[in-house]
Amino acid sequence: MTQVQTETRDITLTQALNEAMREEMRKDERVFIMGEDIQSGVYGASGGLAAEFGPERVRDCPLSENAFMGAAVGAAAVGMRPIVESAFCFMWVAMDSLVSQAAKMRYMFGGQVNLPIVYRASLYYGGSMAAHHSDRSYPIFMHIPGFKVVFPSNAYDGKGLMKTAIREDDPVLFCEDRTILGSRAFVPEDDYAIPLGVADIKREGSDVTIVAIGGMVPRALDAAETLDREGVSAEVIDPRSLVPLDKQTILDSVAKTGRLVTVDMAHKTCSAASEIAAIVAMEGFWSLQAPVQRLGTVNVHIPFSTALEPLCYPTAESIADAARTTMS
Amino acid sequence: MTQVQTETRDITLTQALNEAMREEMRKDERVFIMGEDIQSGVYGASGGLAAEFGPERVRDCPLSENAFMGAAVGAAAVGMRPIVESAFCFMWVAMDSLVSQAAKMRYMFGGQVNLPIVYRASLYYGGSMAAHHSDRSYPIFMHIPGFKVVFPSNAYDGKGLMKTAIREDDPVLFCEDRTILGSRAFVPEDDYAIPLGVADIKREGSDVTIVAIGGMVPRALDAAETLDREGVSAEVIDPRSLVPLDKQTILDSVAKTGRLVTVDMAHKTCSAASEIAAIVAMEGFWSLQAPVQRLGTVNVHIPFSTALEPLCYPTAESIADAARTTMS
Amino acid sequence: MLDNNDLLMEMQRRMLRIRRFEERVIQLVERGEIVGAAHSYIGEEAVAVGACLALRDDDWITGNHRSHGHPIAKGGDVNKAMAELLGKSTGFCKGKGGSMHLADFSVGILGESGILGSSIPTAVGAALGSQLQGNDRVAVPFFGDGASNEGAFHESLNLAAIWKLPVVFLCENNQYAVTSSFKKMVASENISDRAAAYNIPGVLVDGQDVIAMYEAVSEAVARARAGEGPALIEGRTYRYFDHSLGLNRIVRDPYREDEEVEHWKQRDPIIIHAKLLLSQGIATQVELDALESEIAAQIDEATEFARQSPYPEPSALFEDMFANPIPLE
Amino acid sequence: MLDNNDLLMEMQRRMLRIRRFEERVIQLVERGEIVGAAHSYIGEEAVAVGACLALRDDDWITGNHRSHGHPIAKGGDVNKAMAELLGKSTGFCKGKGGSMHLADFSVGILGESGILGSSIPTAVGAALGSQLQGNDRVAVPFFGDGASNEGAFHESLNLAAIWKLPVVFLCENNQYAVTSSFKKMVASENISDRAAAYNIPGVLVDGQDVIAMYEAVSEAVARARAGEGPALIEGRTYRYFDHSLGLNRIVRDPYREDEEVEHWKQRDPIIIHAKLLLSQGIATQVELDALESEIAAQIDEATEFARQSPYPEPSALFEDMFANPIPLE
Ligand SMILES: Cc1ncc(C[n+]2csc(CCOP(=O)(O)OP(=O)(O)O)c2C)c(N)n1
Ligand SMILES: Cc1ncc(C[n+]2csc(CCOP(=O)(O)OP(=O)(O)O)c2C)c(N)n1
Ligand SMILES: [Mg+2]
Ligand SMILES: [Mg+2]
Repeated sequence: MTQVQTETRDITLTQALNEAMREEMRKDERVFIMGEDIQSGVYGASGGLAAEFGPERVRDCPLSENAFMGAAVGAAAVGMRPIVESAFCFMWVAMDSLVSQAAKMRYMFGGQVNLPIVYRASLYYGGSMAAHHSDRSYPIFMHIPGFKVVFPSNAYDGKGLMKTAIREDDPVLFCEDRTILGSRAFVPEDDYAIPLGVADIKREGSDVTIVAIGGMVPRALDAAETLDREGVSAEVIDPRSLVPLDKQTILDSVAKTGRLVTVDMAHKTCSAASEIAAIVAMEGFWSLQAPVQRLGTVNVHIPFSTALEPLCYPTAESIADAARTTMS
Repeated sequence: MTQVQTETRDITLTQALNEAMREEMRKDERVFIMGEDIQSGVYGASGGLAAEFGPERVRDCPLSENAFMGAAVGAAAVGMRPIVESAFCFMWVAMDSLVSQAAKMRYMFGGQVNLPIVYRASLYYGGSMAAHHSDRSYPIFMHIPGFKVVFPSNAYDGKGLMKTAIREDDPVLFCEDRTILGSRAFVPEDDYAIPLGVADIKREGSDVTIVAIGGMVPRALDAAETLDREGVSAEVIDPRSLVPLDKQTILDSVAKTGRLVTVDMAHKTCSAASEIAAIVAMEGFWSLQAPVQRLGTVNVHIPFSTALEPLCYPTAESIADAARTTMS
Repeated sequence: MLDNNDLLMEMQRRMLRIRRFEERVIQLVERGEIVGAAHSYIGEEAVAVGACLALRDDDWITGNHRSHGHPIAKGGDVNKAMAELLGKSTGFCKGKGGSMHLADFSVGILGESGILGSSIPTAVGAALGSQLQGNDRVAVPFFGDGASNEGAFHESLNLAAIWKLPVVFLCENNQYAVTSSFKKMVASENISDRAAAYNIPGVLVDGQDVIAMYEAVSEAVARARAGEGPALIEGRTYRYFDHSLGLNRIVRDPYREDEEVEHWKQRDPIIIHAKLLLSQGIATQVELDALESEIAAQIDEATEFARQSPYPEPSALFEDMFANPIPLE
Repeated sequence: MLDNNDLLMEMQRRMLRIRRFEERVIQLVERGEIVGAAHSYIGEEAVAVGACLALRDDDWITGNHRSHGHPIAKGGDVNKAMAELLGKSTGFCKGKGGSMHLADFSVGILGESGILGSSIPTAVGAALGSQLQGNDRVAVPFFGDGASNEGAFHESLNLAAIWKLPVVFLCENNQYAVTSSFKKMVASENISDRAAAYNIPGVLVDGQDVIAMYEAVSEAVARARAGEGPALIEGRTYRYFDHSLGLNRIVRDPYREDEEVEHWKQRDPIIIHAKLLLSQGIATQVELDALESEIAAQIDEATEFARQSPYPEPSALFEDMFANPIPLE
């Protein structure tokens, strides 16, 4: 990924996701998008697709998330490949369609049906959106069997992972983190897909392993810079998909460094960071030379005030501190 | 708790919960129950209450969980103390009222309102109820800030914890595990309340700490018996409430034993067992002499066939095995 | 009135097949050969049969927890149905689904949901598929009076209505949700009245009259195929047994009068239709008796098939979660 | 026609207070003093004011994301409202709620929900509280045309109807949900038509006519207090600005015609009511000008109050989660 800096064609994560959807929709007419106000592209990544593919394949839906997220299941069951645009905060009203149908159907019917659905879930945290609009609940979809959970941290991964998600024959929960949607990276014009379950080492290091997710990755990389200046060599791992999770890359890194910091923007308790900490405590125990450090969002709902919200999330500084703790 | 064996008045967990609700409803007329078919007491613990308190305070609700679980929030906000009877599998359709309202309201409104609500959530796993009716999703409610999560493992704790839950001025998710609802224990007739956040050591031991939840507690105690015959002394800890969680009792035990097995009937990933493993890997690391063992339900949905379902959950045998692993 | 004799006989055949199947299920539950929850469809046969015979094989249906009748009415394999109820590997779902999750995608049965209202959006999505694929396959979700109080009902009817999707919403109003009368729980007098909120036809039908069901659904299906959008049909019917088999053991207070139960048993759909077949000279008693033995043999065979079939192997536990499998623990 | 002059003047006062408050909010958003999402209520003032003036102080309301107008109409403190929008500790919610979560329980405002439909069941529950407590306090949930497509709408209306709860469901049909016209998204012609599905009165009201709103809501409130159950009122109105302030920057395609916007601005509720006050001789131009300056002063004071107020202390982060606190990390 170091070429990102050097290459020319830098586009944003939003543009990369848009490009991936556009290319896949051109290739496969079974692919269509459902969501709210997506024809006008209010929320970004679907922008302009209606102009090319029309209102049938880029469908504005009424505010009936449980029905249209459930309709995606039925459409997939009869051979379509729906993409659903939404956000974690709007999925509570649709949990039954997501859990009872999308996640359970294939298994409970003995594998009679494939459900190629991409549920695109935005995370609006960090923008003074307050408690109702700042949900980051992907650990819930890790806990519930049946979803593949994908979380890109940059535009390059975004395009490749979105293509894989659209081609996948299983329900995929695709996380879109608004804190990095505008960040740019080199994205080739050509067609490439990034497999699920393959973590990416964003930065190599030998003293401490930092596993960071989505928008936490750039913060972890900043922390690694700071640590570097202090003579601490941090390895930064981006799982890229949480289901399936590339345990081995994490365990190999910890075997090398002996130290682990897990960073998550979800609430700490029962988070992805907790899960990764648990896995290493089980399977990487003998490599560990210091207590695991788990960072996550504090266990309160997201307050509106700019005086409070920034205190909720891990920062480059708190990540660096956690790494220092593992070193002492 | 050893007196349980010796004493006379043994009643089931279902009867104990019924008794606690009855006594609290007699004492406080703001307490009322909402649920489906509770007047006929189809699902147990509310049985007979309608006869004493009438259909206004023991209200049969239509199959509109999102509305009545949300109505509980509004009723609590204006001074009532609702108890809602339901099950985890039926809460997906009501997640928005549970998360967006019950869990978030107090904080997002700056503490203007108290929400004394008990959401009673049955777990029907283990009875060939298949994928839709076997949910055990309490870790989700640990992840979402705003609920106190209570999980009794026997009739004695059940009565005392239910009384605390009803008197609590915050939303409580009260787990009712059908695999143990019929189990009997000594339950005093007198009024007693068990505080939240106080774990109970169900069996003392010195070699390995087994933290088990709800219906896993009797299995852990059976495992401890087996281990005892093998000369392994297991300490069995029942957290009784998962939010708040009595970390200290667990950490103290691990400080003594140096070994940890966490047992959960929820799916393994991002489970309560994962969280407890992570906490010990962070805060009890230096006490650990062996890798943590995390047991939970396998990451598939619950199959109907009796040939498959029993393979899903931790058993006394698998718990004993995990303990043996920590010893070797 | 309908003058297709084969069809009229087929109605009787499928209703009888459901009835005898369900009677066998009761025995197997009492014997402990069927475990878990089983919800009897006895008394409601005309609703599923009338509706499904108005459909093509390539049309779609979804069902609910009380759904042994729907797959049989749609032409699902009785052997596989019985095997599924016994948790055998030869069942529709390889024993993973059981009574509340029968599904046979090969004959358009997109599956049953134990969670109320949950499979209504699924059917709407199948109909959306028809619209996007440019075919005229219709989707029929079956659900109860109780389920019509779920939010999914409202959202689905509105969605199907604004998109003019080929859906025939079929509410089986057996007048109770467990112990709760729909008269207490549903604000409108009839559930079909709710169609007004979506500008679609709402039809109340005698659910004990298989021909009436067939005709009402046929009309709605014709509209749907013609691209004129969805309809809501309420089949007013009755279940003879308790909500789920064995539940009477724990339901303390009676929630319906014996007279009421008796009254409805007098309107048994199978007897009504048999009388019609005889009176119209469409079938002789001899032919009806032959039908009885034909069905009896089928049910015996299904039971044998199910009993002889193997249980799933332990290795099946981790199969079928994903089309593209991942490591599972 | 209504002949209570004080009330007619109070209508103007509250509508004007909302209008000027919202105009100030626009300035503060442009200046970056208000961050996050802010949804302007300008154009819809008559709905909230007509409805809230038909209520007692001890009645309940709940709101949605577009809810600066509701608390002001209900008599909430403008200073605290503005302070909340600026994230200050003196706000209604100590700065924790912000624009989409204003709430003032002291005057019956049970709070606003950014999640559509989410606060409708809350209002139903407050009304259930009235019924259980034996008082006659009414609850009014405000929600939009778009939110009426959420399942919570259906479940709540049915629940309130079968239990005869004192709820007046108030749908503010400003005809769009973000960029989506209700004509495309709602299957019925009017949202008030949906009342038929619940056997309750459904009334379509000119939402630009504050007196019409007042009278329609008063009638529904009277029924509710008398124990005759809920009603659904649709206030047909219009928002002058984009869905949320600043959204026009990203909404690419125009979703409504300038003519339409102009047409509705011609029916401005404040101008209509001012004309009436003058023509009926209820107020002179001088008095209306005095009202203007009274309001202007209030808004200036509120802005000053908000600006001068301190931000919450970091220690506030972990406060207010629970009535009975537990250790939080
Ligand atoms: C969302 C949800 N809530 C509650 C239940 C429990 N439950 C199972 S069947 C049933 C009654 C359903 O009544 P109805 O829809 O009329 O169907 P019927 O059983 O009468 O055929 C209930 C309450 C459930 N399965 N799903
Ligand atoms: C459940 C849910 N889905 C989507 C959204 C995003 N959203 C916020 S406001 C809005 C439009 C609401 O339209 P309407 O109910 O008519 O209210 P209006 O904005 O017109 O006042 C949408 C889609 C949300 N807040 N909640
Ligand atoms: Mg019914
Ligand atoms: Mg609107």
